[in-house]
Amino acid sequence: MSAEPEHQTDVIPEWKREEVDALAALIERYESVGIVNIAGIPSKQLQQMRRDLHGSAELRVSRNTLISRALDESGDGFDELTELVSGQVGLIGTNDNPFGLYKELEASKTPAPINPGEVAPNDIVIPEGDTGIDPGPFVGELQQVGANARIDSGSIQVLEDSTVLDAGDEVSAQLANVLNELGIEPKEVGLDLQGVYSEGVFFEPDELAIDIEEYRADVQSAVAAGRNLSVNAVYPTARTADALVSKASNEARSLGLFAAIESPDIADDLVSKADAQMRALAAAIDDEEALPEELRG
Amino acid sequence: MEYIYAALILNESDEEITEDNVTDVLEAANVDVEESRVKALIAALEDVDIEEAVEQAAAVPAGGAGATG
Amino acid sequence: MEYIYAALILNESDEEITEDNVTDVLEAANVDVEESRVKALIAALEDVDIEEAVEQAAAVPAGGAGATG
Amino acid sequence: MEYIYAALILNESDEEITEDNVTDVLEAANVDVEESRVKALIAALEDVDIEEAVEQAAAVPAGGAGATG
Amino acid sequence: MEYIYAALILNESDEEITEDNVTDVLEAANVDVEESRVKALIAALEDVDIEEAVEQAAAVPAGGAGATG
Amino acid sequence: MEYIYAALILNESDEEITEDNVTDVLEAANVDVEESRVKALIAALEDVDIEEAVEQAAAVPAGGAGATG
Amino acid sequence: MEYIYAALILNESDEEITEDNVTDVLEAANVDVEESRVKALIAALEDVDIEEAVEQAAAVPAGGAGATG
Repeated sequence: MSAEPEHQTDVIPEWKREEVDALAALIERYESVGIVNIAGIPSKQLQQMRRDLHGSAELRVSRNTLISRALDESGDGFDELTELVSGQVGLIGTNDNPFGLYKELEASKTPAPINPGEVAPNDIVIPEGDTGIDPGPFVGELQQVGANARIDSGSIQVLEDSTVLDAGDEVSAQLANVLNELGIEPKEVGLDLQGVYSEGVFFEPDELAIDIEEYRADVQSAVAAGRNLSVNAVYPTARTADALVSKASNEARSLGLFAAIESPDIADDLVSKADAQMRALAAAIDDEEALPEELRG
Repeated sequence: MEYIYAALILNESDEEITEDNVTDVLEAANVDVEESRVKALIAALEDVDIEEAVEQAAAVPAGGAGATG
Repeated sequence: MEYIYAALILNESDEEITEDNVTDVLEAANVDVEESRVKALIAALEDVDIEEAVEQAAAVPAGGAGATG
Repeated sequence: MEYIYAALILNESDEEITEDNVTDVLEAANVDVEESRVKALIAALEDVDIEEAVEQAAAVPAGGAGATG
Repeated sequence: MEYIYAALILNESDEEITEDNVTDVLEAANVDVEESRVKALIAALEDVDIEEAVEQAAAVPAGGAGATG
Repeated sequence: MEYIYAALILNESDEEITEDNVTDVLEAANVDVEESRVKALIAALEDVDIEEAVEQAAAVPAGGAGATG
Repeated sequence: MEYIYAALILNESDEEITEDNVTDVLEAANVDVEESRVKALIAALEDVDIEEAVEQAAAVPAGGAGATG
């Protein structure tokens, strides 16, 4: 592996050598290194994204050949990354863990309109509802792209969620126009992580997608499990002692009411209970004549 | 209401709920007993499962207990 | 519950809730009265506002009772 | 409630709920024990399945009185 | 629960909830007291407002009410 | 609660819940471990089916729950 | 769930929830730790408010651990 790059070092121009060194330094500097797809991001927006990453990750965009060369020169284990270098990509490095990097990049993505000839990244759906567009030829256009639309109450309505293009299919000029008219932006534009190499392990994007809600639910379950065990095993902790006191007190009250124990602490409850029972019995009596006036229906 | 309570006492002590028994309980409490109401009550209770009716009484929110006690 | 019911009958007929009165009502229902429970009852009810406690129960739809109440 | 708690402790430790035992527990907590209340407690608990009564507490739909109302 | 009940008896009788006091109450009920559990209880209760916790329980409808006593 | 969580980790990893194991887990988290609390935990869990205890909802809400419920 | 419990122990003992700390706790419990799961946990918990979950559990009587999951 080492002989060939050294040989090539002699023949490539100085600026390329410097760029490869800079890329290699980035690879060296960070615990996690990944390839991001930057296709479709306007250069101004890309600049902003790079600035937004500042402090958590470093993005360097370069020629693919130079990125590949830098990965090769950085030693074994980057093969999977090298394979991802195609199209418009950049090299990203971070000391955050790769799950955190993926999460951050996903969160920074923004919706964007889709152009004719582009491939749908996911199913494109025109949602049910009032389009707010006045009756006119547009209803026909909607119907032609496959939306269940009609004119109602003075505007064009979509009657149900309508999938107008499957993921992977090409967007027609007419569909692009309809989507644009409706303000639907089916694309997500942003730094799209293709893979990360972190401390000896390669991660693909679908491995990095974590469901925060699932973790939140797990934390809640774990906390509930702890509380339940603490209370049910009667192992009082600072967090559960009050619940145990409430439980003990409730048990005493239940016993007192159940056995009708004449205790001042529950005397009014017992009176309430007796009254409730009397009313319940009265409610079961059909004959009004048998009831005092205040209990008649 | 005292007539119904009288029936409940008799029920708890497993005494039959008769005119005489209800009247006795009420008179012991100095109630001026109306015979017709006792008769109506006895008749009405004939078709009632007292245990079941009483169990219908929902749990009482014992708001007062903690506060006043 | 018969001790409580007895107290409530007395309350309805505006009689004082004393040991003797409670005992009389219970005995009229053939209850084998335990003096200690009567004493404890009187003591327990000392600070209870019965009307208030009853209103509390009435406020809560108690099983079927709510319908007629 | 201390009398009831005393009964519950005895129940947990599988001791009989007698006047002497309840009194001992309460006195250990420096309670000025009233004999009639102890007697009333014993009498009230006579035929009661304490486990069952306590389980009723656990069965309560927790989450505040409002939930049932 | 006997350890908690013991603490609550002490609370009702306005005695301090200390290791010694809890141990005394439990031993009076013939409980084979484990020192570590008493210590853990005292530590856990340190910042607990017992009155508040008890009132909270009172706000919840008690299970026993529905059943016939 | 860290002591409880330590027991739960051991339970999940099918390790025995012993004083030593609980102490090891807690010390790995830099907890200043109190021997008596570990002992109390082991004692409390002795006859407890952890799976069951974990799944059974702690009956009483605490900490302002009554108000919000 | 052992990874979550490890994080909760660290949270209770005011230690930072880092890869190293979580790994240490799990290894102390003889868990065969998967590095990537630890990494995922750390990243996920950045967006989860543990104290909020704890307070929520205290307010709402917890359904079984499985029920919420």
